[in-house]
Amino acid sequence: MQLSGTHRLALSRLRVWQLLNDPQVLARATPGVKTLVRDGEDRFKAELELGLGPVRGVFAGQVEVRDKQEPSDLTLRVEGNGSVGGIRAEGKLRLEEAGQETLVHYRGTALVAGTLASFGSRLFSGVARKLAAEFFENLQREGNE
Amino acid sequence: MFPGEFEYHAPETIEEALDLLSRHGSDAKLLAGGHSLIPMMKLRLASSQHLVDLKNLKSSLSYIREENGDLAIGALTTHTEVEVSESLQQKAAPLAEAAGLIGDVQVRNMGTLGGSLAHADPAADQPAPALALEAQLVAQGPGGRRTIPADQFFFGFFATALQQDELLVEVRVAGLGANSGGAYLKVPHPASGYAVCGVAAVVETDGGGNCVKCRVGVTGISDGAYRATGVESALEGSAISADAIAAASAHATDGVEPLDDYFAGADYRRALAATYVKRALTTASERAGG
Amino acid sequence: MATKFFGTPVKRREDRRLLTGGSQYTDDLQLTGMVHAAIVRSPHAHARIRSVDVEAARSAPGVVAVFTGKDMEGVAGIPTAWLIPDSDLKTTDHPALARDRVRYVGDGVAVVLAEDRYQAEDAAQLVQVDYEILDAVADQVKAVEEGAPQVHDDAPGNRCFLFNTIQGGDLDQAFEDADDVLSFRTTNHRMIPSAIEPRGCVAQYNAASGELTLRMTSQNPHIHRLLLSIVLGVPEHKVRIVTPEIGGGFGSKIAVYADEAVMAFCAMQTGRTVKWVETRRENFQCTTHGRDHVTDVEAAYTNEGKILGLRFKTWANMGAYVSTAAPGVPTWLYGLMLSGVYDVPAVGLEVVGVFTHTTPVDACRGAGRPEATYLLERIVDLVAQRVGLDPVEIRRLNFIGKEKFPHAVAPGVIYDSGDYDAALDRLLEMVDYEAFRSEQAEAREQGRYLGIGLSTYVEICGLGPSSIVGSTGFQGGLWESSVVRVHPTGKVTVMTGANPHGQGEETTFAQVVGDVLGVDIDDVELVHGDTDLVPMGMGTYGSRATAVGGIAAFKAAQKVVEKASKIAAHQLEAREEDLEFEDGRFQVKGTDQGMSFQDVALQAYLAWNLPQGLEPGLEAQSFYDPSNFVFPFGAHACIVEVDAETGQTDIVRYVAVDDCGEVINPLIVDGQIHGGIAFGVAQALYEHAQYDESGQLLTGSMMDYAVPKPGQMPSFELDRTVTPSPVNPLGLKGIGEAGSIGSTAAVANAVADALSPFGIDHVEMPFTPQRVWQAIQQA
Amino acid sequence: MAQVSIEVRVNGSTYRKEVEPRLLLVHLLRDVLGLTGTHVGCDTSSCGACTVLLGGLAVKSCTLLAVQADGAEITTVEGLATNGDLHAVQEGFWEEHGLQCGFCTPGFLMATVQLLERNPDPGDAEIRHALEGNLCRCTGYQHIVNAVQNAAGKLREAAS
Repeated sequence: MQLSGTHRLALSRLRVWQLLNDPQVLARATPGVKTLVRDGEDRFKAELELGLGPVRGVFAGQVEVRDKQEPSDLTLRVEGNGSVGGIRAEGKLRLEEAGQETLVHYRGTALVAGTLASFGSRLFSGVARKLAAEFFENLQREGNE
Repeated sequence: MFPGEFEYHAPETIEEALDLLSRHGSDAKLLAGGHSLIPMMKLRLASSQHLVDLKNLKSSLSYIREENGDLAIGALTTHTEVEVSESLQQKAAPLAEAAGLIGDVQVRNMGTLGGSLAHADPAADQPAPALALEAQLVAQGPGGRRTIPADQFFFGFFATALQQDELLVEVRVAGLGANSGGAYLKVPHPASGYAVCGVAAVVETDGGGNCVKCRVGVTGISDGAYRATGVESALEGSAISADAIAAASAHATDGVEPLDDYFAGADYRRALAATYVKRALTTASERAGG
Repeated sequence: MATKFFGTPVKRREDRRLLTGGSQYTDDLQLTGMVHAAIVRSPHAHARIRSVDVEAARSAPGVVAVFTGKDMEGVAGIPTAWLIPDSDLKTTDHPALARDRVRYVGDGVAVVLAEDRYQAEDAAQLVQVDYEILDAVADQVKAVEEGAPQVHDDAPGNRCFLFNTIQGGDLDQAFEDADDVLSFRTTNHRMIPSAIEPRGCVAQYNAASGELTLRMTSQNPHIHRLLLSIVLGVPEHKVRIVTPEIGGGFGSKIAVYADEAVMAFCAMQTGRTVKWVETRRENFQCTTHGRDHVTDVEAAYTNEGKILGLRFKTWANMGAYVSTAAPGVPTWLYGLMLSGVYDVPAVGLEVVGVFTHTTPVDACRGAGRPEATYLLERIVDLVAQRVGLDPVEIRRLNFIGKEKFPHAVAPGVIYDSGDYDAALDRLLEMVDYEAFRSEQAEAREQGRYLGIGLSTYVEICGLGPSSIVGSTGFQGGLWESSVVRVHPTGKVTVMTGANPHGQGEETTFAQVVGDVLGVDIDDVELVHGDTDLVPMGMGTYGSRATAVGGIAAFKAAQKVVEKASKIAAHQLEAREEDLEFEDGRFQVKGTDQGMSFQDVALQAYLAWNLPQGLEPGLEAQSFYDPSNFVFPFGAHACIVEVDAETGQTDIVRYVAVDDCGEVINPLIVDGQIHGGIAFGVAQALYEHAQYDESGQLLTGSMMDYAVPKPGQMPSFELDRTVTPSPVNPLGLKGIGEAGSIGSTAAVANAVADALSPFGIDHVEMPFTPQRVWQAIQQA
Repeated sequence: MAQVSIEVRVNGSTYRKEVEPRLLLVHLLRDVLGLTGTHVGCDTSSCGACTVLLGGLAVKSCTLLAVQADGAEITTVEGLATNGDLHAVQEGFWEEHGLQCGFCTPGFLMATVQLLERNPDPGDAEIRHALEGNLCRCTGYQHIVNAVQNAAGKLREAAS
């Protein structure tokens, strides 16, 4: 599934960049992350718990930040497996200055495997969008603090 | 398929049910008709440690009453009961019509109005008429009851204004009066029967062919049911005509980002929403009698 | 032969048990000491298995055993039984449980046995498989591109086979002589057979006797016995396959699956009786799919609308492994029908069978023939439009005339009999074609889009003959057998190797045998589906059970009458040629002397007074190998209305005239046609097995994959013509698949006709509202 | 997990059982009570093969927990015929060839019983709508519609 969108954050581009490169922030901002442990240069082991209505899944996986071009571009790769299925997502983020604010453009693909894939397809695009929105809302809040 | 393990509770009273919710927090799930939850449990997509079965509350939460022209519907009233209710057919047609288009006979025999609204599946039918009829949703929690207007109830994707320790107990709608008409029309997914697009429309006229009030609830299009306020304001105050309705319907997805899946992409959903808003408004206007 | 039952709509004899809950399907079996299996399946389309950790599962409550691919290393791979010659077919190894790599979502990795299924599922969730996810490819055209992910190391370029045996007539000349050539690429999308009864198996092993019994969902128990004996290394005579009641097959219960081998292995390892019934999700992921072709078409035609030559290149998606009959479907069963009802002098076909990371594809109601019909019927309509002919006219112009039968067609078979004009005439009369065209014109003026689609089809069925199917590489004969056993009281047991699962053979075979023996059909019992009871037979598929198995029963019954006649003559002290046998009585001509069939049966067993040298008893066996295939045909018309605003297509009328030769039971024939039409209509409008780019089946449940509901199907208007087959003594053809072969194309042509005011002449299937809407938007 | 004690009345017989709360009603009927006429065809309450009457209402027994049926009156396909005489709905399906493989049939019969109780004289479209919760892969539904009409006629005749 292709994902793309743009979020406006009331933060400077440098601030957004810093937030995105702070593992603590990433851990708090990414929906469902319970633990995030460094596992190499820009690589983390993560435990996620995601709930959507009655669906609840626990995933163990990795988060990786790649292709960094400070302060504007990076690629975020998330891979997780759990009893309800697996998720592999890769997204390119581009930060664009817009006055005092920053536009974050994202574009990528998300692949879902297992039960989630065969039963949840009508919900994917909505789920992904909701999770992205939550992530950026959380990022904004982190930046405000 | 085969659900995982859980602890089962069948409280005898609303208070007991609320107490279980308070005690177990997010580990508890409410079971009304079960037709959204049990399939998920069988697939092991949903797993809760505590299942709170509301079947014993049926006697107190299953009713359709008329009170001063208003209609009060118990949350555990089944879709079948809503579908065949003469008072709902006459005074809240979109709700009865939507009930008759949910799933199939067997699902309607078990599924409940309250369960459907509280579950807030983005493709569920009943949120649309609830929005169009400006339903008031009555929730009961540890501190008593509160009333939530439908347009402040749905927050997208399976999310509602209900708190973890609250139970939806009643749905209230003002009955449609003279010069008012309503309708619910839907495009079901050919396999699941869920709404790819569902539109509930209510139109009130001045008796002279002008629209004085219009409410449109849309489901299936976005990550949650919504009121198409752009459509409403475009039609309100104007003379009802095919052209006016068509022009208003063009606002069906204003400010909405449609869902996008292989069966119906975002562009197609936009087109469907506009067409079905038009058709629902047309039927509602005809029923309003000019 | 008096025909008291033949041709009459008698009520089905199997129905009482089915209507009262008295039937036993595989899942209904409860055997003492039974344990329940759950299979751990790959959630990934392509991955390397780094490790499988079963420790937690093994110690979970109720668990009896857990096995992985490593444990099954001694078990042979799952075989393929249609080894098409001259194609470089790569069958590749197909282990019952994956060992190092998984190749499609649903590939089995481990199996858990527990005291109940809930516990088995609990424990299956505890099996930890460490996968290294690899890139996957689901689309057959992408799979043959350079650099595509490889499914098997020993099938370079993902090529399973290249088949170009079907070349008839002078194609180059045809294209040279043509005034014009029509070329297009089209897809016949993947379907999921979706029998409502899931597949299942109960395996029992008696270590003391070495006997393995599998009670399972099978369309062909003897084939399962033979192939599973090879896989498991258990001698064939020690393997017993029993098919309880079967809840539909549609091709999906023909194949030998890994799952049954796994269950047999588990029973042999543990000594416990093992039951496994797939969930619907497993059915979608692991039971074979059907269709899935991409085809480039070139049609050479004259300005008058005569089709001179057809060239096809097809990429057939085989899935991750080559299923039992799979190679024969997109080659022979498809290719032999590529001139259809038309007299086309030259036909050429090239098929590339392609491995992908998807569920294996095999026979699915119609198997190859719906794909061929879809192409031909689109071709004639498109050519008609180009040369300015009506769809009716172009068909008549190109039909094989009824005077030409038997008729050898370019792809290389000889059609037995046919009268295509007669079927079309009757169809047009029922439809009132002219009236529809004026109604359509009026509707268009009001902005309503009606369309009519014609589909005239012929199919090859009644498989064998064995010698011909042998030359196609099928690893077996396609004859059928029957034993007709008359008991001392004159009651009759008919044993057949055909294996009905909804087709009503318990009734139709009884009608045939009842007429031959002159006994009531309630005195005839059909026994099938137990390799210990019935003689070797090939099973029920390919619309062959009645035209082959029914004839075997007929011939065995005739042999019984021959012997009974000898006994009767002896007892009546008459010469055999002075006897006449009518309505169950042997009568000495011109006298009132006679005896009933029942009396003869009793005498045969009492054996007090038999002719010299005649053995006691009254039973006979026949092995019937037909001399040719049979070729049912028909003409279908579908009228649709398309809602241009939403793209929704509704069927307004569906009219069909089918010809399956002589009809044993019209009620059952109509039922088969209805079901077939529904299957084909569903492909056109609703059903589409869709994969995403990573090989995940997006339509993996009945919430996503639209098996049609009652309200999504129209009422059908049927009639038939009767053109008996000269191939067999009863003039029978087949009817099980006919509807599915004719109907998809009829809907496709109807949608194209409805959309013609938009300048649209072709839309790709399935005609989901979004697709039609998009076509209109882009027009 | 703790077992729950339930009592159900099925086809006129009363059963008391200790069951796991997660046990589906269809498995109670099939595996515990041995009433295997009710079938399981899907995971998603789509196919309706498991339809039974619960307190007179057609429901999908694969989407109910056995504990939800505690105290209820249940009718399965085994309970349709009386003293060996088929129910009019069974007769209708038989006469009109409303079944082929028979797997979906019990579900259709139970849904039809409900349909004809609610609407003794349905039109074809009403029949198709009322049976939307049941899938049949064999018949194409035409003979099922005829069967329901046949049964409706029989029941009307018996009632008059």
